[in-house]
Amino acid sequence: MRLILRLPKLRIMIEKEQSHHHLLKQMLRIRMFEEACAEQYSAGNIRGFLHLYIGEEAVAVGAMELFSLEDAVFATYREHGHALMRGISARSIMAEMFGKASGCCGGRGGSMHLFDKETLFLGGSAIVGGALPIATGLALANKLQNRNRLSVCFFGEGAMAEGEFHEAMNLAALWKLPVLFICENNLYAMGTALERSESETNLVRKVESYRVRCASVDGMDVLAVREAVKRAIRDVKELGTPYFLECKTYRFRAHSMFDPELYRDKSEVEEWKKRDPIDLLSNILRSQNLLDNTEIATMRSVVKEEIDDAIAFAEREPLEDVDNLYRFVYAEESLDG
Amino acid sequence: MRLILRLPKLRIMIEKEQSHHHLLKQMLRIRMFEEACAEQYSAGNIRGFLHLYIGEEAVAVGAMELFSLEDAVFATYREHGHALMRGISARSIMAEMFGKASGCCGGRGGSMHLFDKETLFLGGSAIVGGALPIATGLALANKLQNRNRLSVCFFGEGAMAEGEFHEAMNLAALWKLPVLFICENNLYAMGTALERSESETNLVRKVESYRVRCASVDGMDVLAVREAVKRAIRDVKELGTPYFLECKTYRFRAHSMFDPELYRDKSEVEEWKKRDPIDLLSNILRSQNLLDNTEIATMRSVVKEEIDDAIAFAEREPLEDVDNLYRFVYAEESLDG
Amino acid sequence: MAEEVTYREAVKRAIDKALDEDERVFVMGEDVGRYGGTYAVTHGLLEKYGPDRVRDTPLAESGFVGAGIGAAIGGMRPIVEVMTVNFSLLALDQIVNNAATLCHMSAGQFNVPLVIRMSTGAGRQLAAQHSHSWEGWYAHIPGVKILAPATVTDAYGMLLSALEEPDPTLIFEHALLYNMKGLLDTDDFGNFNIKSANVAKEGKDLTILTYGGSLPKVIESANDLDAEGVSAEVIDLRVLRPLDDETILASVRKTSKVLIVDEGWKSGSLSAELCTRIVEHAFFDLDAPIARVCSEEVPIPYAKHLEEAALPQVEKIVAKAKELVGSK
Amino acid sequence: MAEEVTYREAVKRAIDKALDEDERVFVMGEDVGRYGGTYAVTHGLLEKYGPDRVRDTPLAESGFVGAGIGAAIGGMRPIVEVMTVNFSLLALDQIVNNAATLCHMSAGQFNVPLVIRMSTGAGRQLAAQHSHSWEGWYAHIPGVKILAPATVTDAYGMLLSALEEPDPTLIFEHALLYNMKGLLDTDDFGNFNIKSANVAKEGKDLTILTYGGSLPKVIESANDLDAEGVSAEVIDLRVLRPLDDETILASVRKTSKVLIVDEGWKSGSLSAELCTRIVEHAFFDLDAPIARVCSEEVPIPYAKHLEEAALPQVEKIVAKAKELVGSK
Ligand SMILES: Cc1ncc(C[n+]2csc(CCOP(=O)(O)OP(=O)(O)O)c2C)c(N)n1
Ligand SMILES: Cc1ncc(C[n+]2csc(CCOP(=O)(O)OP(=O)(O)O)c2C)c(N)n1
Ligand SMILES: [Mg+2]
Ligand SMILES: [Mg+2]
Repeated sequence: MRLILRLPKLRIMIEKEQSHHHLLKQMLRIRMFEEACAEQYSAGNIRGFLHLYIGEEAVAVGAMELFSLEDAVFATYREHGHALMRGISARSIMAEMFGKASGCCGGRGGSMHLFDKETLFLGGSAIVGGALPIATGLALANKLQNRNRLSVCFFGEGAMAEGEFHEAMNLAALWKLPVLFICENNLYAMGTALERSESETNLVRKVESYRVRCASVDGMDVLAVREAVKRAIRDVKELGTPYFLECKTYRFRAHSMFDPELYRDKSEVEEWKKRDPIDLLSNILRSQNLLDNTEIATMRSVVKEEIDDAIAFAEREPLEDVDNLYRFVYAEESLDG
Repeated sequence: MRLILRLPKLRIMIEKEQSHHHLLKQMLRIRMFEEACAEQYSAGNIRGFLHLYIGEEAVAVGAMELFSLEDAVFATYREHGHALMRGISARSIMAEMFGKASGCCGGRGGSMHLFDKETLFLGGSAIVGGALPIATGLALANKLQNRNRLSVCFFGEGAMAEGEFHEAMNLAALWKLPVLFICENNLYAMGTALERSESETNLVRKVESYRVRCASVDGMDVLAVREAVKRAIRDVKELGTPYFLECKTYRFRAHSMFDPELYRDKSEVEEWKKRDPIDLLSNILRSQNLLDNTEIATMRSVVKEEIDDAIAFAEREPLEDVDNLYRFVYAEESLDG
Repeated sequence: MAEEVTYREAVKRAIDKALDEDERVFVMGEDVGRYGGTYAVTHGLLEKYGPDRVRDTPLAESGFVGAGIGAAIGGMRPIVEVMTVNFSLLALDQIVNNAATLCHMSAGQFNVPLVIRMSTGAGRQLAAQHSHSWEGWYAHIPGVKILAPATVTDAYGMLLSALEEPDPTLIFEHALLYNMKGLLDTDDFGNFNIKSANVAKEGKDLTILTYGGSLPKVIESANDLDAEGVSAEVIDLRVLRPLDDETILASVRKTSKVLIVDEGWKSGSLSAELCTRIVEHAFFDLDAPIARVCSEEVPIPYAKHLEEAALPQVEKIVAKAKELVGSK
Repeated sequence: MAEEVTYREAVKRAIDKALDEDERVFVMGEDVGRYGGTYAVTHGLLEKYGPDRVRDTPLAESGFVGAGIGAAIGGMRPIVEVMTVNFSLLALDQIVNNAATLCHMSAGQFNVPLVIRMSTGAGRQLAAQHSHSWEGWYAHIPGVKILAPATVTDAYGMLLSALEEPDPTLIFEHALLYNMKGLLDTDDFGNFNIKSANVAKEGKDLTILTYGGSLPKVIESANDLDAEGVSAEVIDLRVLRPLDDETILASVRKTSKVLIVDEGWKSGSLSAELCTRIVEHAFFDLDAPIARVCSEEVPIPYAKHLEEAALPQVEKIVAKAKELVGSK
């Protein structure tokens, strides 16, 4: 446990309860969605690799609603939460994981590859680090077209050892591109702890060496994340230069459904669970009498309804027609149309 | 011009004239060898890509003789000087560039790929940055076998933008490997100036972010290079950890024989030539009456003889038999022999 | 003494034996240690041999594959695990431009006794970026040797023999094989053959050439064909570079009909080279066009029914075989 | 109005025109700007269009190719120059796992209108790491289109048409072609064909299939053959993915004999796929085994005589052709 509970700070920040309730609900929504995914995986309805975001909800919830619809968002294979926050419906995501035609990618992508053109969500990249140069290039496109838009890239701390991380940081800084890099530092890359992955475990210090502006935030504290991301966005938009935000967080579940978790003690996980982002926020709201059990229960049931509906939808929807196998290998329409 | 003539320091260091004469002669040797290569290129005897080391001689001359025969040395395609200093004969190098059977690689490698097993010289790598992970791995082999040997890797500053640089630095630092990285910062990668290649042009600051110990030295001053490399070797051997040494130098000639040098002013080159490493050392020796014109003339003629002999050798040697084309695609002997 | 083990266990035993008997051997790759190996192949070896010899690496494929090359030059016998073939492109420059060229460029002065293992193949709904089959593509490169163990015995023996090779040797383990069981007799594995293809099943009506993860599908197909009176000879290529022309051509001359089953995307897969060699050397022995069942030329989709449609399947193989022998 | 220009000049004019007419177009790569382009293709364009649109990159192939993908998604039409095919392995993951898959994975929501140019090929004594011919290898990948302009007209037209493609399009320019001269008529380049192969020379005794840097050698060989009474039809493939089966098969059906000339290493080169398709679709039209002249399977050596021995040459092509038609 490296982080200290920041209760006093939180208290000061609690002003607009309504929005805090919203944030709480969104975290619950992701949590319950992920739990439902795990169940559906056990039931055999979801297959392939499934990476749950449980424990890390505060990052996506704190960050995602601050981006405008014109901003582009890139994420990893651990991206259900980001997709939900981006406004992609639970139905469409669940159907995708069920391999159904009405999934957001017609069942071609599955859990690791959620995409949505309308919201410029380029979610799922399953090659670690692979999205970093692409997000950088999209920022270049924005810059060349004088669009004051963001390109946002979420990635795990494990990606920082990859050469592509280095190349992307350098290009973004060298060319002064408006890209926001959000590192979800959950301390592990599969079973590899940060200190066995990086000679310098202070990630901010690493990235400062590219002359990129940086900050680090408690990724379990959704309000802190929100403020940090606000500052980051302001910085990118004002200066037009890249920004690196480290969110210190923790994954409560296994890396994927295949991981026996040999590499960490249960006690470590338990220790971190004391800082469950959902508890953290709800405890504060409770302690200030801004939240009671009924409200929580209502939230849960509303969310449950949404998820149940998504599952029912995913179950009843048809499969993509096999005859469409070759569709979209190449684009169907000319670009200038 | 970023560097200031360090005359006072040099003067103090001049003690063993004999060795300074030797260093001067070696620099002259490389210079004259490279000039001969350029001539042979014009004459059509050398083909392919030819990258001359003229202007940068102080780096190889200051460094190379400090390595023991058991140390492994990696370099780039700009490696004639390193090869000569490693003790590979001018004959064997020249014959290689003439594509002859008695060249150090039987004519298979040419200028960019000089190798010598006896001296563990893994000279020529023509993929920028490609040798960095390999040198790192060789250091790992040394460490695992408890050999107190160095793995040395020369490379240009242009390589530092490559992902492989990042990966190699991190691995070397993370695993505490005894590898000495020597960066020949000649300010350009082909036509790309350092400031158009790196967001952080202070290379030491960059590399310190990996927790690698670093130093920077005037690469035009052979004595300074020598001292810096001595310190570096001591550091690596004592701590068993990597070390990064930047040698600030300049290439007086074009990148290769095809380069029209559009990217820099003649005046910049002229400015740098005032700090010609050969002049720098010989002027000091002269000013202290440790060197006279006869000595220089003798040196030149001895060197010329060696080079003329190498050319004559390369000219008269036979070509590799075409029937040997398929030799060495795979190793010929079992390893356990 | 033969014992029934999984393919996974066979690979592990080979690694264990190598670590035990040769101190120059070490294993290196992402999550080979504390995690226990993505496919649990190296499970337990960290505890037995320690972190120096079962070395977890950061996510840095080019870096640690390059480091494997350097370690091999420096006298070690590294077994580098690239978690899956899908990530190997990040290390491809090191493999192709360094490992594969060093011996020739240096006129035999340096060689690279490096073993690279990687899992390969589709079939687990892992979608476009995690379902590649590139072993045939790798077989295009002079200077490397390419092995595709499809049986428990080969999983064990090939790794040990690869460690005796003086050249970079890539071993492709199809991920769907890890749970497959078979008899393993670990006695007498000196000089285990990594040169020849194997006649996995004899037959007379047609020859089916295949390798790796497709072998079980082809065997199943051949059994189905037997039941329908079509006798298929199945060749397990085993070694994809260099190819064992002799075994292949002998079978072709015997049956005169050839079907190739290859999980690579059809165009430019190994199937094409196989077909071409047969045409070059046994054209007049053929009495029908060579047929092939390969992967469809699409990024492999996630949904089960789409993925199945994209990959070679028993029904397709059987149908093609029957079409070829005209018994349909 | 036709004008005689070099292949280099033709590529440059196409880039110039694209930069001039479409502000979404920009050029990016190592030394494309201040240096003037390694092969001087972009010489002078920096001065004309400025550093934003003729963008020098650091040495970071994966980074700037990935950035090209991102810029394409973001509405630009990047022309990314990878200096030579030899360095493209460093960017291969971006090309194969991202550029080639995005459209399919996203069910057509996103596409990648990216043009990647690279020089390719051997023949200049650049040795093992700088002499690769991998365009055939790239043609294995679904989701990309592969062009191999072998004439001045194609050098110009293909680039312009590639910029109109909605998909990632790779253009391979053989380095030995840059100084080749030919007539270029820049009028009327709308809808320039990047779908079909071209019958570069008609003939009746055999078909020679080739592409890229080998075309001039094959034309020379065909002329020599003519002088000896052998009439060779020469097909310039032009587009390596998707292949134009129709043109190829039509010629094969006409001549019944096929020779393939491919600078790739023989095993697993494009020649294999070509041969296989012909066997699949025109087996009974063939009256001799298909022959091929490819590169020897060695890292390309530096010395001139060794390099020449490793590559397809006119004498070898002529000899093979004569052997094939039996007129020897
Ligand atoms: C290039 C590459 N190498 C290896 C993998 C296998 N892999 C998938 S996720 C993962 C760990 C990534 O860790 P991190 O970036 O910290 O993200 P997290 O899973 O912790 O969110 C690994 C090694 C991969 N997908 N891509
Ligand atoms: C990976 C790769 N990309 C591009 C090239 C082409 N190239 C050869 S040398 C060079 C410049 C390298 O500069 P630097 O590392 O500073 O070394 P210098 O030539 O200045 O000694 C380039 C771009 C290459 N050989 N390898
Ligand atoms: Mg992580
Ligand atoms: Mg340089």
